Amino acid sequence: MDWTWFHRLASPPHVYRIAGTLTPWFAWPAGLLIVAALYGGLVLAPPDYQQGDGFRIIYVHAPTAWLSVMIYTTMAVAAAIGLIWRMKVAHAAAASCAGIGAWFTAASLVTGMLWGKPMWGTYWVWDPRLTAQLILLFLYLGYMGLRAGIEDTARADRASAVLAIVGVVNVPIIRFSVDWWNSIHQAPSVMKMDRPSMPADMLVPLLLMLLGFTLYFFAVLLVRLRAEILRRERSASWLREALSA
Amino acid sequence: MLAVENLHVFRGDRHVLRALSFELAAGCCLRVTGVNGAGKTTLLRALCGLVEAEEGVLRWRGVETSRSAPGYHAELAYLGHDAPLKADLSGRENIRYAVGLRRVLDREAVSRALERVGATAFAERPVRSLSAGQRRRIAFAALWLCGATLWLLDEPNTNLDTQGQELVAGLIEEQLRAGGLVVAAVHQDLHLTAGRRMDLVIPGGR
Amino acid sequence: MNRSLPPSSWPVAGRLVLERDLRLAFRRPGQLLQPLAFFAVITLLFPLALTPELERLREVAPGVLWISALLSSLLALDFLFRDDAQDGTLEQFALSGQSLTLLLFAKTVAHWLLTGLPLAVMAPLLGVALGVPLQALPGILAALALGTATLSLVGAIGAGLTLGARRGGVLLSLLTLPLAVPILIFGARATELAIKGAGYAGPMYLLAALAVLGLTLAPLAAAAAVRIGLE
Amino acid sequence: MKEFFAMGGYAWFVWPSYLLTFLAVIANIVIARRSLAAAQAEARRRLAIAGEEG
Repeated sequence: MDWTWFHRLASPPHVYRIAGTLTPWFAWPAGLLIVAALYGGLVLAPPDYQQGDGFRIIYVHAPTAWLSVMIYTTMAVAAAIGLIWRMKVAHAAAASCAGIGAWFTAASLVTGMLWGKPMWGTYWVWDPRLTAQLILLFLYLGYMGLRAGIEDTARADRASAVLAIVGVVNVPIIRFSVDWWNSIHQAPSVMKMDRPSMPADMLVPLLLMLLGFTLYFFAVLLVRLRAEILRRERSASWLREALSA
Repeated sequence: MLAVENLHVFRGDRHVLRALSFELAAGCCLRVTGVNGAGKTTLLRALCGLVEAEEGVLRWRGVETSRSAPGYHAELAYLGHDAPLKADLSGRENIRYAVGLRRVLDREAVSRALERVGATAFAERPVRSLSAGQRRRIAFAALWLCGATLWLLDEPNTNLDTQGQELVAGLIEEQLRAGGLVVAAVHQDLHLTAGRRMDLVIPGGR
Repeated sequence: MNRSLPPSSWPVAGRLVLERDLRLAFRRPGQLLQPLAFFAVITLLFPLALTPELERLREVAPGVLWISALLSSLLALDFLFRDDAQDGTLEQFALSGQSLTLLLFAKTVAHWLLTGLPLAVMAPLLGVALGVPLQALPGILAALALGTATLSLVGAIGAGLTLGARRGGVLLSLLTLPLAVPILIFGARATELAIKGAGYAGPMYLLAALAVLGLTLAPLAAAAAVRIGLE
Repeated sequence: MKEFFAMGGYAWFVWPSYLLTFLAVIANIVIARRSLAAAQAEARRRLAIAGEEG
């Protein structure tokens, strides 16, 4: 097994260059997919027999909800790699994820509330999924709070990595306990819409949007990753070369 | 016995230790000198794994070991600027709990250690009521008792009167005679009369 | 020279750390009462804020007891490692050659015996002030004892992580409370059922499951956190 | 065209959702680019300092 690709992946200058070249390859497809999904979702897809055009919020709510969990998992995996193999690039990736994840968790909460209002008459509904998203937002804020609280970057990387790993273990447990809590109190549920039962012309735009947002996330991640790599890089010679390129 | 190669340590953005290497044989004392902030304390903490190093290999007994390997830790003792003692416990209790983690102790052994450093008189009072010099003696009693092969001492003579400094010199000589190693970050001389010595100067703090 | 003394085994080391922390705590009994006083004050605020009618208080009693207990336990968690870090003894633990996970686990057990358990014992008495029937007392005690144990284990990770951070106290709560949500949900439900006189085995099993998870994983994370915090 | 924007009466919920979501999308692009620019500027400053001492 030839591990050189793995070690090359570890070298910051190499990753800095690759991230630069890859960004447009993620950004443009993401843009196209999102525009196509917007058109499909807002124009082509028929209104829902129950929720009418209100259901179209799913085309922004589902992707943001998906991103919030996917980004946290990505952050935890990057953190674990950083801790186990002592790879600064992995810590840089984890640091880049947090901000994006928090933004989209907030977005998914807001879109969830805006969806809940017409359906249940109140903005905040203790729906299990929304509640779990709210707790996930606190996990992000805790992660960012810990990072901000420690000056030394190397130490902040390692401490927040431990927190991210502990957090990702707890995400399913929190989700289970909130669902359990919901089942014993029969709280109203906004998100009755389970995907399989959606007809194709409703479902396709949703899948396009999910893929579009995922690619978009990686495009933004790569840009922030380059910034975090620069902040952690110490060898002057490499910096001069990277900045001149 | 203890070899360090190409050690690089950063504190925040400061490149504190640059490509530091040395070899220390059994029975030898390494005196580490340098201006304040040069990185003497950082070196000691890096040697015992309390501080992460960017790069660098450590060989203990000729074998490359991780700086935080339990086996290696069991053979070393680190004494920092201030004596690591609980203020609400007495000197005896502090020793019993600290060294008890490493060695099976009985009351007799602890008394011997206190006797060795001349701390028997104030051993039963809570450490809170002791002077800095007295606390240092209690810390040295624990150090002497745990019988570590490698001593990492950060300015061992702080807060000690001349009599205390003679005690420290005696303890270090005893450790060297027994084939142990000592790495001491020092400002003034250690007044050692016996045992081989080596010097390491860390370039000035930037 | 003292290399002749036999090396200490891990059970002995764990017992010593536990004994040391208990002895230290009883040297300052005042500090032991703080979390209990805090617990009492918070719990007794609710009737003033809500209603003197025991009937309605019984309705919110589980939530009040559990949230107050969690906050009181968190209050004491902040000092779990901070004192030892400041006087340098925590470093000596990390350098002792014994497994840091074990030593910190012993400290966490000491913390639970000194704060979690007393809170659990005191909760039923405060419960009576919230109109909780007597026959619910054992249920409340059991649930809280188990819940505070898990919280101490999870909280130890936060205590370690915030060791080197500015404003550690506030940060500790922000880090630990989201992770304590499952404990709160199952615990409050067990207490609610106990108050209603119904069987509360279900949530208790779930609480026990959390405790087992906490027992196995949390000490490892706490040791890693402390090692990073000590730098 | 008008009934398209009416969104079957849910206009006040659908359009704000889309607006806020794409606010987040745009915001993250801006933040990322600005973060990279700042890191590059700071790296140049560090280089300048290192240059003098090197």
